Amino acid sequence: MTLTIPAGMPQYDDAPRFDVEKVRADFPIFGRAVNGQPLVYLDSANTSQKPQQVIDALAVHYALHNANVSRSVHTLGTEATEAYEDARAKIANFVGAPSPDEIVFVKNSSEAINLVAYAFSPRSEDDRFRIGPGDEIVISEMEHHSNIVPWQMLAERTGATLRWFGVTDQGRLDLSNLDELVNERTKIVSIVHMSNILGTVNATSRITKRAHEVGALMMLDASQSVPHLPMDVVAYDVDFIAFTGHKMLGPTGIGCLWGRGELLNAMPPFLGGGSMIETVTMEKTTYAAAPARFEAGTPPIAEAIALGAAVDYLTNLGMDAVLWHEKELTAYALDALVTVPGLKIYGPQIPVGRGGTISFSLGDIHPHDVGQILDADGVQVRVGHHCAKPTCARFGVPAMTRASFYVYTTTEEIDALVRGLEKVRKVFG
Amino acid sequence: MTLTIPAGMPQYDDAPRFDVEKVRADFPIFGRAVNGQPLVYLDSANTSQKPQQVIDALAVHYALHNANVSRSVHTLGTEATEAYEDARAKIANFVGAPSPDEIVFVKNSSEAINLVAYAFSPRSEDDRFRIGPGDEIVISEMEHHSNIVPWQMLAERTGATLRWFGVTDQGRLDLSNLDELVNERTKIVSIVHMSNILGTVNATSRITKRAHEVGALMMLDASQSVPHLPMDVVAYDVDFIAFTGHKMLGPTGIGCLWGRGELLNAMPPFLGGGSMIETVTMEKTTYAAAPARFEAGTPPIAEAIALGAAVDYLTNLGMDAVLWHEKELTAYALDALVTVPGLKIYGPQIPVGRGGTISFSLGDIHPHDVGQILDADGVQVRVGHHCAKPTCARFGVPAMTRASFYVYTTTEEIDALVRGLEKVRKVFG
Amino acid sequence: MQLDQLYQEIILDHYRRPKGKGLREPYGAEVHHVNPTCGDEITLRVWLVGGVVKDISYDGAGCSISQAAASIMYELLAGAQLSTALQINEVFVELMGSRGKLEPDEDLLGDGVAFAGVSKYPARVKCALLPWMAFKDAAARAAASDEE
Amino acid sequence: MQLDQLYQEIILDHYRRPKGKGLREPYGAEVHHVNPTCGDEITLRVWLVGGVVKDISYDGAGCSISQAAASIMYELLAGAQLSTALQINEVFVELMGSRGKLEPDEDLLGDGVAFAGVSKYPARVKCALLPWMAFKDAAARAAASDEE
Ligand SMILES: Cc1ncc(COP(=O)(O)O)c(C=O)c1O
Ligand SMILES: Cc1ncc(COP(=O)(O)O)c(C=O)c1O
Repeated sequence: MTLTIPAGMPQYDDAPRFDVEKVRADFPIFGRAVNGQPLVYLDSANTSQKPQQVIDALAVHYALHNANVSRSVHTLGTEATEAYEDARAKIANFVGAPSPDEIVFVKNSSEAINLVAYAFSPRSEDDRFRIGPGDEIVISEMEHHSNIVPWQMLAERTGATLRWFGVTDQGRLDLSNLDELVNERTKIVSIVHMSNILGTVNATSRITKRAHEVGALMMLDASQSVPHLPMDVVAYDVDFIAFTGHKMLGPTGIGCLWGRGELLNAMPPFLGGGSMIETVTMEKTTYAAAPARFEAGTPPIAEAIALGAAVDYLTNLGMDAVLWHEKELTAYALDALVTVPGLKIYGPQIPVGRGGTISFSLGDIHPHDVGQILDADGVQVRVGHHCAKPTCARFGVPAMTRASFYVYTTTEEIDALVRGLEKVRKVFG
Repeated sequence: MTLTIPAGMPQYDDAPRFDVEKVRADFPIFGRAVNGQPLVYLDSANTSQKPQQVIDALAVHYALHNANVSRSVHTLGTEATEAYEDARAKIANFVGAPSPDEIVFVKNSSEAINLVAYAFSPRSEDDRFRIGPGDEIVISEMEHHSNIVPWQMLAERTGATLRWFGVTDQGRLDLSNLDELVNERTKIVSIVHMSNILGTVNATSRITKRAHEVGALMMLDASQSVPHLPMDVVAYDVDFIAFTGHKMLGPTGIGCLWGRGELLNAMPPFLGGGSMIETVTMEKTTYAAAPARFEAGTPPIAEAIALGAAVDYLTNLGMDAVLWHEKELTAYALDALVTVPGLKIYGPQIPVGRGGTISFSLGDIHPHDVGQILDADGVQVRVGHHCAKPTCARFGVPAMTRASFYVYTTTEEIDALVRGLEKVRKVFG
Repeated sequence: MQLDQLYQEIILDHYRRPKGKGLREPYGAEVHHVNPTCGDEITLRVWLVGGVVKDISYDGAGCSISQAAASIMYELLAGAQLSTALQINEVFVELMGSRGKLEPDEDLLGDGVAFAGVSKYPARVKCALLPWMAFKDAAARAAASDEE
Repeated sequence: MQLDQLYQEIILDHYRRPKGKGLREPYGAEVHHVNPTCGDEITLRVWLVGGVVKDISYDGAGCSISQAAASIMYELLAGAQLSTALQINEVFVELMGSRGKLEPDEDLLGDGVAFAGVSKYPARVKCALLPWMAFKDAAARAAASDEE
C-alpha cells in the first residue's frame, strides 16, 4: 500500500519537513551500539530519547541556577522561579492553553488523570464534581491502564458505574452507541487521544459534543498525541488533557494536567502541603488558586525547565513537520510489515487516523521471543501488554510486539526491523 | 558559647572529618558570583546544591542508557531497569531499610506523606488504617505544612480529630501531655524529625514507644534529617519515614516513602495506572505488591538513578562526618550570631539536639528586607514563613530569616552572613 | 544589584513614617489580603461617598516595600475620585509589571515613581502590589454599597 | 549478546514439544500466576500423595523461556519426593539469580542447566521463574491438604 493523496489536497512536497539526519545528530544515544549493532530505537511510545539541548538544560540549571522556587527573595531563587514559570508559559503555548495558570505540573500523565479522578466525590460542593451511585463514568476499551484504574478506583470509592466504548475490528472506537453510553447520568468522559497500542488517533468531536450536551466533563489522555501532533485545547473544546514529559523529548519525573481555569479553581486540592496554601493554622487551611493549589511541595523544577527546552526543540522542528514525518514513516512501515509472512497488524491498516505506533503478532511466536531476537540486532521494540490489557483481550492475545516512531526515526530503521523479523522466523519458524 | 565536651566523651579530633574545600570543588555552582560577590549559599534546608557527580549521573543516563523501566526485554530497557533498582537498593541501605522493596519512589516528601494519609479511610479492611469520627491523628505545632495539611484533609474527609504537641519556648516538643495526647483513640502519630524552621532534632523514642503501646502507627517526616544525620529505620523503630531527593544533593522530582513491608502491603493503592497492577480487566483490577503498587505510571527514573549517586556521595563522606561538620558549623554560627545586636534566635540556642538550620529576627526589620540586603552581598538566606506558619504563630512573628548549612558550608560563609547583618542594621537601623 | 534602586530614600521614608496607617471608622468595606509565599498580610478599609474615596485605612505586617507601598497609596488615592483612584491603581500595577523598562508617569504616581526600581526584583513585586490589590478589592465591594 | 546462550537447543526443544502440558485430574491444589510486566500466565496443579509429587499439570500463555521452564520442571519434579522437588526448586531459583556466574549442578538440574544462559538476561529471569514459583506455591497448598 502506498499513500496517495487526491489532487487538490496538500501534496508531500508542500509538507513542512526537517532533516532527520540533523535531528539524529542532536541525540547522543545514537552514538552508541547495542550488542555490537547500531542502535535502532523503535520504542518511543514507551519513552522518547533526549536531545543534547534537553540534557544541557538540566545540567546548566543544576550547575548555575539551582534553588527552590516561589519561596525566596534571593537571586538564585528568583532565577529558578523565573525559569520554572517561563517553562509553564512555553508549555501552555505549545498546547494552545489560554493561560499559563491552566498548566499544572505533576509527575506524569498517570498523576494528572488521578488528580482529576480524585476531584470527584460525594461531598463535592460543585455539582459537576459530585458523584455517587447512579452516576456514570465513560472510558473505552482501548485505554492505557492509567486511564482505566483511576476511574475504577473512583467508581469503587463512590458507588458510581464505569462504562466504556468498545473497539471495532479495525481498531477504532465503536461510537454506535454513543448516545446511550453518554447520557444524563454521565459525569465525565475520559478517552485516549492516540492509542499507545493500536496507534489509532481518535476523532473526538462527536464525543465531546455529546458529553457537553449532557453536561458531562470531557478529558483526553493526550500522552501519545501531544508529542506527535499539533494540539490546541481550545479547538478540541475539551475540559482536561493529560500529557507526560518523557514521551516528548523531556525528562522523566514531570507531566502536565491542562484544565480549563474555571474548572481547576472549582476543584478541591488533591495533595496537601507546602506551596499549595493561602494560609495555615493548626485548625484550618485555606488554599491557593490553581495551578499552585495542585503543586504541593517542591515541584519538579529542573524537569519543568528541561521540558520547556524540549518544547522549544519540537516547536523549532514544527509540529506540522513532526506529524508529516511520522505519517510518511507509518505509511512506509505498514507497506513493509505486510510483506513479512505470518505478520498480523492490530489497529488501523492505513496511515490515516493513526500515528506511528504499530503493534503486531508474528505467527504463534511469543512477543518476548520476537523482542529478544530483535534486540540481538540492536533493534529495540516493546513486547507485552503495553499497559493495555483490555485491548489485548479485545483482540484475543495476551501480548503484542510494538514498533513506534518519533522525530529521529528513519526508513532504514524500519528496514532493520523487517530484516530482524525474518531472523525471528528462522529461529522459531 | 563554645562547645565543650566532657573528658571521656569522643573529642573533636576523634570525629570523622572531610575536607570541605575538596567538597566545594565538586559543586560547580560555587564557581559563580551573585551580584558581583562570591556565592554564599545558606539555604540548603530549602534545597541543596548538587555535586558534579549527580549532574553527570543524569546526563550519562539520558545520553547512553535512557529507556522506560520494568516493561521491556530490550538492552536499553534492561540497563535502565537495573540502574533504577540498584538506586532503590542503595537508598534502602542508606536509611537502614531491611529490604529495597520497602522504598517507594514518589515525587517529593509531600507526596510520601499524602500517600500514607490517603491509606486511611472508613472503608479500610485493615483495622490499623480504618478511621472515622472519634479516632485521632497526632502531629505537632512545629510541622512543615506538608505534615499538617494532608492530615487536616484526612480529618475533614473522615470526621477524625487532629491533635498536636505544643512547642516550648526553647523550641522543643512539649511532651508533658504525651500520655493524654497519644491514647487508645490515636491511629497515627506523624512528627517532624528535624524541624526545618527551628532546627530542633526531636528525640522520638518516648513518642514511638507510646504510639506503639496504644496501637498507633508512627511516622517521621525525615525530610530534614535523612540529608544530615545517619538514619536507621530499624533502630528508630518507626513505621514510616518520608524524605526528599532535592534536599540531599539529589535532583528535584523525587522523594521516598519508606514503610515496613508488611504495612505497605496492607495499604490500598493510592494512584492508579500502569505498572502498579497485577492484572486488569475493564471490570476489575488486582494490584501488585509494594513498592510497585504505589508507583503508577512512568516513575522518576533518571531522578532515582541520580539520587543513588547522591547517596553514594554522602556515603563516601560518611554521615557521621556530615553530622560533625554541621555540629561544628552550628556551634560557630550560634556563637557568632549572638554578637549581632538585636538578633533573636528562635529554637534551641545550644548546638545540642539541633541541626544546622538557624532562624532569627533582627529587631523590627522585616525578614524580606534582611534577605534583600544580604542578597546584594551574595548571601542567600530564606525569609518568610518557611512553610511552617503555625510555628511562626507560636513565636508571635509572621516571618523569620533562616540560615541553613550543609556539607559544603564553611565558617567563612557564616562570617559573611554576620557582616551582612551589620549592613542590614545600618540601612534599616 | 543596585540596592539603592530598590531602597530609595522615598521608600525608606514612607516605611519609617507611614501615612494613614491604622484602622479607622467609618468604612464601606474591609478586606484582608495575604501574600502566601511570605506570609505578609494587610487589612484594609475603604470609605466611599458619592464616588469619592473618603478614606483608606490599613494595618498589617509586611516588609519595607509593602509598608511604603501602602503609605504612598494612601497619599495618592485618599480623597480622589474613585475613577481616578482606579486609574492610578492600574498605572501602578502596569509599572510593577514592567521589569524596570517603563518610564513612570510622575504626574500620576507622585512618590510612587520610586517603585520603578522595585519592578526589577520579581520576588518583591508582590510585596509592592499587596496593598494596591487589597484596595482594588475593597473599592469594588465598597462601590457595591455606595448608595450616594 | 550471544543469542545461542539464551536459546539453547534444549530450550527450543522443550518449547516445541513441551512435556506434561495440559491440566489433569486429580490434583491437590491449583494456582494461577501472572507476570505483571508482560502479561504471561500459568495455571498449575500439583498432586501430592504421601510426600510424593504424583503429578504436575499446567497450561498457560508464555514465551519460549517460560514454556520450556515448565516443561523441564515437569521432567525434573514430577514423581520426585516433595522434599527433593523443593530442593531442586531452590537450586534452580539460585541459578536464575546468578547472572551467569554460577556453575550449574547437572546431577540435580538435568536439562535445567541450559537455563544458566538465561540468568544473564535479567528481563527474562522472571519468565523462567514463572512456573517454578507457581509450583512452590501450589506445592505448599497441596502439602497442607496432603493427609497421610
Ligand atoms: C520538614 C519538612 N517536611 C516536608 C518538606 C516537604 O518536602 P518537599 O517540598 O520535597 O515535598 C520539607 C521541605 O520543603 C521540610 O523541610
Ligand atoms: C496513552 C497513555 N496514557 C497514559 C500513559 C501514562 O503515562 P506515564 O507513564 O508518563 O504516567 C501512557 C504511557 O505510559 C500512555 O501511552
